Amino acid sequence: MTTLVDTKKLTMVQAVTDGMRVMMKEHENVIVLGEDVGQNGGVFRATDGLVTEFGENRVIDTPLAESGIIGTSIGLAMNGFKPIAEMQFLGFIYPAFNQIMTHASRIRARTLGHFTVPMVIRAPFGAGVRAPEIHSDSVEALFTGMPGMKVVVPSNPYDAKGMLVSAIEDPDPVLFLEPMRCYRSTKMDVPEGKYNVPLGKAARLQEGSDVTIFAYGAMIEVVMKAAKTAEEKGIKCDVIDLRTLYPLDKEMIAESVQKTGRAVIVHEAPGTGGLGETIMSLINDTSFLYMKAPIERVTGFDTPVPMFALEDHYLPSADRVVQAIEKVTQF
Amino acid sequence: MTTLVDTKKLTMVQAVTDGMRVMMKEHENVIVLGEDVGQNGGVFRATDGLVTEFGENRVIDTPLAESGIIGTSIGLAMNGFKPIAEMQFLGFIYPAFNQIMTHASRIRARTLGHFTVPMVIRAPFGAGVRAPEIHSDSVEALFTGMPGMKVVVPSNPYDAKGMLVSAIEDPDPVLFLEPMRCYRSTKMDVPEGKYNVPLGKAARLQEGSDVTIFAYGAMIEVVMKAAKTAEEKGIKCDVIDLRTLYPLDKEMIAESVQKTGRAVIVHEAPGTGGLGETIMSLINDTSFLYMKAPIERVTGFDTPVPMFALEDHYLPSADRVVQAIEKVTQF
Amino acid sequence: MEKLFPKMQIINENGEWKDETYRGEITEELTKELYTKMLRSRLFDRKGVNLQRQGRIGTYVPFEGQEASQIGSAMAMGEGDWMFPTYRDHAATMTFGHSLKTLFLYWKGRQEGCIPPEGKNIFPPAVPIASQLLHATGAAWAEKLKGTDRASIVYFGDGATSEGDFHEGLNFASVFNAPVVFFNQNNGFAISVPIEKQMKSKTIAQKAVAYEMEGVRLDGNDVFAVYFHTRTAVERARKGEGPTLIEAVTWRYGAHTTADDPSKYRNQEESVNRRETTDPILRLERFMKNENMWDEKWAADLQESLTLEIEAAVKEMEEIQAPHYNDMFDHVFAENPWPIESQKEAYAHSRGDR
Amino acid sequence: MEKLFPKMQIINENGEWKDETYRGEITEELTKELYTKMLRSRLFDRKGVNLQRQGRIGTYVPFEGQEASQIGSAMAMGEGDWMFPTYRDHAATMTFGHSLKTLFLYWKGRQEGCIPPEGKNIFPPAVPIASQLLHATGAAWAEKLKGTDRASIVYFGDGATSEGDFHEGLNFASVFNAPVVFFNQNNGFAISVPIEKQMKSKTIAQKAVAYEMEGVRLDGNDVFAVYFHTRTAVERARKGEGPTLIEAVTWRYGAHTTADDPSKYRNQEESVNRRETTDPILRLERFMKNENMWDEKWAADLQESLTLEIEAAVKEMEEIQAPHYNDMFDHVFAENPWPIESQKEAYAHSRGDR
Ligand SMILES: Cc1ncc(C[n+]2csc(CCOP(=O)(O)OP(=O)(O)O)c2C)c(N)n1
Ligand SMILES: Cc1ncc(C[n+]2csc(CCOP(=O)(O)OP(=O)(O)O)c2C)c(N)n1
Ligand SMILES: [Mg+2]
Ligand SMILES: [Mg+2]
Repeated sequence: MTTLVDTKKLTMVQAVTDGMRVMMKEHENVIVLGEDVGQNGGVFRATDGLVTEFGENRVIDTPLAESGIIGTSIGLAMNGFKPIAEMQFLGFIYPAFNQIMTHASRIRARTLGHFTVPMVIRAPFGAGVRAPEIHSDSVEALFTGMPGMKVVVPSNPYDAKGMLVSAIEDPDPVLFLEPMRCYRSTKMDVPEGKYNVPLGKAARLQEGSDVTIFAYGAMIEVVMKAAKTAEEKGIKCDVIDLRTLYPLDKEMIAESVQKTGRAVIVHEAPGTGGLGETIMSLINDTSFLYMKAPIERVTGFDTPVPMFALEDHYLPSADRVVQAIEKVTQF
Repeated sequence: MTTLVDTKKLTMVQAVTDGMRVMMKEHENVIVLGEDVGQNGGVFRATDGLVTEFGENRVIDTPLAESGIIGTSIGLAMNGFKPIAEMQFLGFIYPAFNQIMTHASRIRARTLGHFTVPMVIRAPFGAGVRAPEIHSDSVEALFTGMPGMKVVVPSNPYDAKGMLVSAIEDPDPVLFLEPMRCYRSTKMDVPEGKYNVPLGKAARLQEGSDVTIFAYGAMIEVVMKAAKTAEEKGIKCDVIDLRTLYPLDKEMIAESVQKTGRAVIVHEAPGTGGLGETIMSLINDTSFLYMKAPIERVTGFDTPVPMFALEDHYLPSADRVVQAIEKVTQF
Repeated sequence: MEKLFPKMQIINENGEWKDETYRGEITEELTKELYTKMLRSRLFDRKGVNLQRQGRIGTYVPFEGQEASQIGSAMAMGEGDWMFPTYRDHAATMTFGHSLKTLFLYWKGRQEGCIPPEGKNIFPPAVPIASQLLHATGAAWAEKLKGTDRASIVYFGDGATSEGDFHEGLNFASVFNAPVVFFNQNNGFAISVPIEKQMKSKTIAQKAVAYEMEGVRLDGNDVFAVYFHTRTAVERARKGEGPTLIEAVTWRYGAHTTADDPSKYRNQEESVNRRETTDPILRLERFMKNENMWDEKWAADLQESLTLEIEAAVKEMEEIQAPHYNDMFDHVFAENPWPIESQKEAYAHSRGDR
Repeated sequence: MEKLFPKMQIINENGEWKDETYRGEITEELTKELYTKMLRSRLFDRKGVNLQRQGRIGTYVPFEGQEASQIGSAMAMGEGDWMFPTYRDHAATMTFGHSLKTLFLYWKGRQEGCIPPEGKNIFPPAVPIASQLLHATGAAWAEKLKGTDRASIVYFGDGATSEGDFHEGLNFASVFNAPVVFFNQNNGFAISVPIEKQMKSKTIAQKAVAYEMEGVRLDGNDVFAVYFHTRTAVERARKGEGPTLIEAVTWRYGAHTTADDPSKYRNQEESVNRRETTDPILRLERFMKNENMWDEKWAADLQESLTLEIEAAVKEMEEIQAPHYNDMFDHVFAENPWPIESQKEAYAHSRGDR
């Protein structure tokens, strides 16, 4: 069976806008709030045109205060609204940390489900675009380890829209991370109207039997390039785009490493405390006997993201990934 | 050679006070600030008597604002002082998260060493004392994964004082976590005057060849009990008190698991994103071929710490640890 | 500033009229209702302290002395409005409809203590100081967006004014003209820290100036002043005239919590004196006597029936079944994701429960 | 409030006297110094925008239009005082002693751009909005504890007043009587958000009331008003008379950053008009002409020599060696802990560097 759907060629940031638009049309209670999201359409134009289409009561420029944005969103969410709160950059979510950690993520548990906080927090993140200090932080692990939060990261326009729709439909708080490096890097056919890419499901981007590569967001491009080089050297990579970072897709992760017996994990966040460790522990718990080599990680370092003159050194490169692939296969 | 030192029997909280007193006597620039640390001596009496001894300019009751406490401490620290900032409970550090994440931990790196932030953040933490909501959080992993921060957790009075002295002497920000459950659980001979327990070094509490148990803080008591039960069943445990959580004592961890080939990690923080994962990755990186069984973790769950009617269920128990020990040895 | 924001009273410490604006509304019925509610909460509070001493509940947070502030303000709220209390505001929440049993359960460490009765919009107590001001603003803003005339009231202490969230809450409310009443109970202390160390400003009400907001300072031990001035603020909110910051000047007689020892940081004689002079319940009793509303028999009967009510609540609290550990697992998300589900299973297994 | 906090001027837009208090001090020398510094910073700023357009530096944050605010205030500070700028305050920091080369390096993504000249207490720009107010308070408090008479000045925008740290910074400073000047540049916008959406208050100065602090509102394009009133605030701070909140009302002509397009959210004609009317440099030129201090040749020579200075700084900036990646590893702690050391080695190894 084939179904015909109308599609448009969109960049990731346009797909994000489209996801919000579709959901705002369908649900009156979906509102967007944040710094500069109104007339300006967001500093990356992710909310471009929304205020014109939906008005100032649904697309709201807030004062410059992240705790205020998240804290009032909590009040809005548990009183009938579905706020999509934008953090201008993930590096500016820290002032809101208390509200997310002690309230957004806990209210359902605290009240045994009586009050809930169905909201989406959107935030551009990651290095590689020569942004100023603090703008390039990759701190997804602060939230994957926070009970009560879901964390997702699309790596392409199609997933971005479909996962944003799912995030908005989710009854619980979802942190929706948007890799800045992917915002305009490619265009892709994106269906018009509503469709879902489910949360909690990874995607296998390439089938291979020698080694599994785990990555997400902006690192997908890097690992795909590395996988190609590896292929040329005769190493076949199973490449998995994790997409949802909490909860991880346990089945696909375990199934893949049980097939390959080898894994390379790539992320730009610092090694210590990064998501790589969570994946390693999952592999330990599910696939110990299958592993033929220690897992390799290619990650950012245990240092702050340096200013951009050095950021290419900080970021995992295809070269480093290839070396890691070789290391695990030659073990 | 034997040296005679005068000692006093102190609880952990008294040892903490003594550590501050000794350092404040020795260094005029050491100051203490926080909520209720003055006349009241802190809600746990950790600063008891200090304001009387050192005056209101060195033991300072601040307004009720954690970002304010840490933010001004940063200014004080890089202008000649050594602030010991108390967070009343670790669960109230979140409002200060931005200041710690974007400033305290980064100023040295940002300025290539020109400005530094030598400060200690003290915070009681952990569950098991029937405290109200949020008071029992165990979120050390937020800081072990934060580039630029050291994180330490003593489990007994002797270490508490010696490590606090080392933390105060450290030229960089140190998060000094005090397990509430240990505050008054035992008394111990603690030397008068100054002595150091070095940061970055774990302690082997018990020698054993069958399995390594890693724990810290309030979990030490739990794992020692479990190790005893295991011993009765003929299983010999190498018990390691990690003490410093960043940087971990790589040598001792690797050496021990290379000897035993088996590990059980115990902490009360949620499993996902917990320090257990960091230890697992260290073992993967150093000791893959030595491991005879998957590593087991006994941790808090991926849930908020429940209110105290349920907290005994949440906390790792000696029983659960024994089961984990049996699981890894019977693998 | 103290002149710009005078501490308003309707009756003074001796129960005498200071402001007769609302005289027509201050009927015997209303007066007795307020008295009843204040006495009820005081007896509840004393019970709470006792239960803690006996180890029947955990740490308890007493509010004795602050009854007029909490009850006068809660009485000003209507059905469908929202209330955001702190850990010290049981008098407010019980006035607004919380059950005594539930309040005790909270201090017994039971998650059920966070759940309001059906239809009552009472949020669980905010533990992180000042964080709730933003929730109240958000909930009120939601009502405005929905086009209802419902409002929020949020409680917080003098210490809470130092937190960033206090500032952000008031600013958001003023910018979005959210129908919220910021009800500050200035009891002079944040645990051990006296207000002089908390702020240099002589009043809390003056902080409203920063937000071009209405600021009101009143005698928080005068239940009439609290009730009528809060009602005015709520009416303004309902009419779209914006939020109000109310500073109710009061005092807690006892410890910050049952784990606190106030003699470490203040002379408790002040509390003893205040019981004789500025006590909110005694003041109302004096007023009732002055106005010939007092009846010893009525008061004695009341005391008895309230005591029975509270004892019944204690019984209910103590008879409730032990919680099941699944409560800890099953409400983090709408549906358990696999890590929680597998932890839950492993835990059950470790106990031999399956 | 606008009456309580009038926008103070010393000279008006036409360069005419409005307040002659400081007439004796407004010498030709001082005037020319101020003019020189303003022109220097404007030329620097335009160079910055151009360098970004040519891809020779990264995103740049222009401040054109705000020169009087930054320079007047920085001139009021003394040797040994502390300065806490934002990303937009190069005119202030270069006036206080930062080198032009270092400022350019910052925007070239070089860590060296965060380091002030030896002996100059200039903090690197705060990127998280309002966070620096607390550092300034802490540093000033440290001076007070040490018993010096040094003070801090901290810069921040109208948008920054919404953050919790603004509030906590002012409150701590007022409670501890820290010698700090909170210097707000109210340029009417936080990126695209106009001040009317940022706050309901008509002035920023009135926010000082919340802290029982001195609040001053002034014309931020009048360099004399800025200089003398800031000097007064600094003097008060040095004498232990406490902190001051200064609101300097100004305007940025251009984009928020070179990545911003102001036409998305405001009519840029306003900026064009303001260049003719309220411009701080033009105003000083008019004043100098009125006062017979103006000399075309002097102005032309000045323009030329400043241009040369700036070109030299660009050259220096561009000639600096590429940074070594070890810079990223070696300054996180005083000594590298093993995870960093092993990552550093592995990275070197991966590049074949060892
Ligand atoms: C963010 C945060 N920091 C610290 C605490 C610990 N704490 C609990 S109550 C309290 C004092 C509160 O004082 P105030 O706001 O005056 O309210 P009161 O207790 O007097 O009613 C403190 C510091 C907390 N609960 N939350
Ligand atoms: C905590 C935080 N949130 C958001 C940002 C993104 N941001 C950078 S500048 C800016 C606007 C600042 O406006 P204002 O304080 O008026 O200063 P101006 O830029 O006008 O000088 C914003 C929102 C940030 N840097 N930090
Ligand atoms: Mg109080
Ligand atoms: Mg501005």
